[in-house]
Amino acid sequence: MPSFPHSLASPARFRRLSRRVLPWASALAAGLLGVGLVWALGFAPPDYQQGDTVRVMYIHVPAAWMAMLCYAVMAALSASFLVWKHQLADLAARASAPIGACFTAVALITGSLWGKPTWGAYWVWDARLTSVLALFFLYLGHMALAGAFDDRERGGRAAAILAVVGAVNLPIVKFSVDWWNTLHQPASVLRLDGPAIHGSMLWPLLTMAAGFAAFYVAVLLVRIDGESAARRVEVLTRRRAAGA
Amino acid sequence: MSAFWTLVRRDVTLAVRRGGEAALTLGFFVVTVALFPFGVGPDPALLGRIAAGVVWVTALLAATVSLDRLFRPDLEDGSLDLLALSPLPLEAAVLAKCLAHWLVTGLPVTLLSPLMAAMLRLDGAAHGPLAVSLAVGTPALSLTGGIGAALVLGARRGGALCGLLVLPLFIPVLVFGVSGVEAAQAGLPALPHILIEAAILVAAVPLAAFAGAAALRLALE
Amino acid sequence: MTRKRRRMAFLAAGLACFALAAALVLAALEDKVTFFYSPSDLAVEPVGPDARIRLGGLVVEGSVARTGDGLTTTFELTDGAASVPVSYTGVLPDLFREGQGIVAAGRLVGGAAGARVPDAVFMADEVLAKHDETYMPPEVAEALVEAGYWREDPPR
Amino acid sequence: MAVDSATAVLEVRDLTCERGGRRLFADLSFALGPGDVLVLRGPNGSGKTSLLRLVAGLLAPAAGRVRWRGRDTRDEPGPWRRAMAFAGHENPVKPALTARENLAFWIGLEGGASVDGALEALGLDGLADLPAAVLSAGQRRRLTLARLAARPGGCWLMDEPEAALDAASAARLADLVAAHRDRGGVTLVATHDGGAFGRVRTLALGGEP
Repeated sequence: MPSFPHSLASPARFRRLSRRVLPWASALAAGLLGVGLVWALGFAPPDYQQGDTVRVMYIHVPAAWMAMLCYAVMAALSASFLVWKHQLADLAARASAPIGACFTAVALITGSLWGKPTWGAYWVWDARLTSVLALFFLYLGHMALAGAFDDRERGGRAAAILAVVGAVNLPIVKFSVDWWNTLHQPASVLRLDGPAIHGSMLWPLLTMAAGFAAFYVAVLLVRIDGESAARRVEVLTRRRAAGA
Repeated sequence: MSAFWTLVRRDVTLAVRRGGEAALTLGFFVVTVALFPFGVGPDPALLGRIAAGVVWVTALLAATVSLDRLFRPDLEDGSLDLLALSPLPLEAAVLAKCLAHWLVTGLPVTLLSPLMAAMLRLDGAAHGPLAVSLAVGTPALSLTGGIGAALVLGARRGGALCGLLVLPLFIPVLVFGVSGVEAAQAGLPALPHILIEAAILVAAVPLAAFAGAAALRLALE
Repeated sequence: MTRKRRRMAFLAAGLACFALAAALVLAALEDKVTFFYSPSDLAVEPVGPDARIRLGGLVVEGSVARTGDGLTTTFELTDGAASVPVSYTGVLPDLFREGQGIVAAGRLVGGAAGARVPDAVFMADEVLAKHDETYMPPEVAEALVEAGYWREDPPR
Repeated sequence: MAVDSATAVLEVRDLTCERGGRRLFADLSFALGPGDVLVLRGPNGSGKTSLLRLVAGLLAPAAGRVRWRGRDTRDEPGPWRRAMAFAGHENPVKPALTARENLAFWIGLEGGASVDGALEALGLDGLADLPAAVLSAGQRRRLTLARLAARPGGCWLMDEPEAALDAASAARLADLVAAHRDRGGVTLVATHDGGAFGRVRTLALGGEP
């Protein structure tokens, strides 16, 4: 009878933990997003230049932050999976990819809706927009590669290599607005000499960002659970084939 | 070092003997470029404006179509096992194979680009920058392409998947390759753009070596 | 060579490559890679009459005028050192105001290559408004201007 | 097994192999001295090919080590790779190259003795300048094995070498192995026909007695 070392134990322990954290993360996400939306759309002041159009920012900016954060998390998990071969890292990296792709899509769509009234164009091929589009394609490639192998483990490792290689795009996305004189504005919040955004707009923005982050954690936990279930199905199927 | 060149020479020989792979790539490149005047009309001003982009995108596609053959035949006939076991580090073997890929795709495309540029009525002053940008950029395509080709070994529908993985990684090379030529067309120096392309090329060497070798080891398991 | 030693050697070679790449990028950025030209660039560097370029700068106060049909707008674009007259037919973005930074794409017409002729006009086919990274409510902007801290006039 | 660590050339200790979450074998140990031939036997899927690939260094073991002349083959692959020759299931033969070019490429890459001698050892000297595309399956198999002939005295790892070989070629292979063991070479071979190699030791995998 073949044995299956460390294939089931660790995800099971994680599942117990995640069941405890999930309700809190979900409640936090719902609360923060609810408060943040009302605050941003109802009470935050219009911008001195852009007027009410600026309210797109409260969705666009957190989504763009999460798009990058998700990829950074995914790349870090992938690197640790390649080095230490920890199953949970693989599950979490796989679970992260579609969420990150959604955040990137939201950032791109809201960005183009914001670009039309302020810049005068839905889409411009400047360095920031182009590198974020590449980020979106990287997410899609990661998801396609992870699912393209008959052996899940192998797909996970190939996708992990891709995620680590693709991480070179992250600094390009972040610093494109500083390195090149782009149409996209430079950073307003994450800059060395303090935010260039008034407190009455910064706080609702940060609330929304925290809500997005909590939402990410909640969805990630649910998705890891799903990935781990899919993995167990495969292990059991193999065990049956081996036993027969 | 001699093992490295032995591998390069074998891959180039194979590509040349296998129905002239270099000639096929070149044919693909020339025919595709020649399709554009039919598609967008023969207006010289329009063609001249899009020439750099057309030549670059076509060169990129020419590099992509042959990527699937970079490692797959070696995997299928067991050559990859022996490459991984030979005293030559697998990282170096990946670089050798990417170099051979460039010699039969990127290099001929670069050499032929002035002719294509003339066909598309590109401004004469931009011919040199176009050739230089291709000479610096196409090796980077072969290297990043090598990563994609190694990653999809053993995957279902590997060929189509390889394109999906590799094309977003090609975007920076394409952007700076074309922007250098456009700068030259506008009478500005192309050098800064070429330097960034060179930076991408230099960074792609270790990236392709490590990621490519890791992907090949995965495919051999 | 043991595996660990070889790994260290590879790592060192890889890092050297990345350092060289970074040096090349820095060398390239010395010669700014621009998304658009400034009016001073046009005064110094020749631009062919056929080249479609992007021109960036601030809209000169009091220079905006609409022609008879109401669709064509003319204005001056400046970067402080030089200015270029621009003509554009079409709908302008919300953020287009006097004093605002914009990017116009189009061709320089009437200017010989290299030498700026006074009657050269930049015929724009696209006008994009570039906004900066500052966000604040209108009252705050007004207060800043009154206190003398703010560089631009608030919108009216 | 019989050979102790002092005289062992190739030493395998506590090797455990897992493939796709399944354990193929565990805590496998053996040691081979100069001239030893170890025949691997076992039903399909018992791990013969995996063991060969593990020893070669193509697979990472779940546990255990492989030592060549006292040195760990994973920590210090250099000496092992220069001494070892691997012949797997497939024939790494490129149809577009001639038989001589195929062999010369591998010898150029891996190092080894003369190309002509190796071709002659497997009776391929008359076919040397034909493109490999026209060779029969058995001839291609011989071309693959010629690589081993070019690396005498080291460790040969062979996965079903007799596949597609006719009786005469199989006898030639047996002679080759005999000459190899006379020079103090070590051989690991997965085969259903171990009798051809004279006095051998046998390792049964997959619970076979």
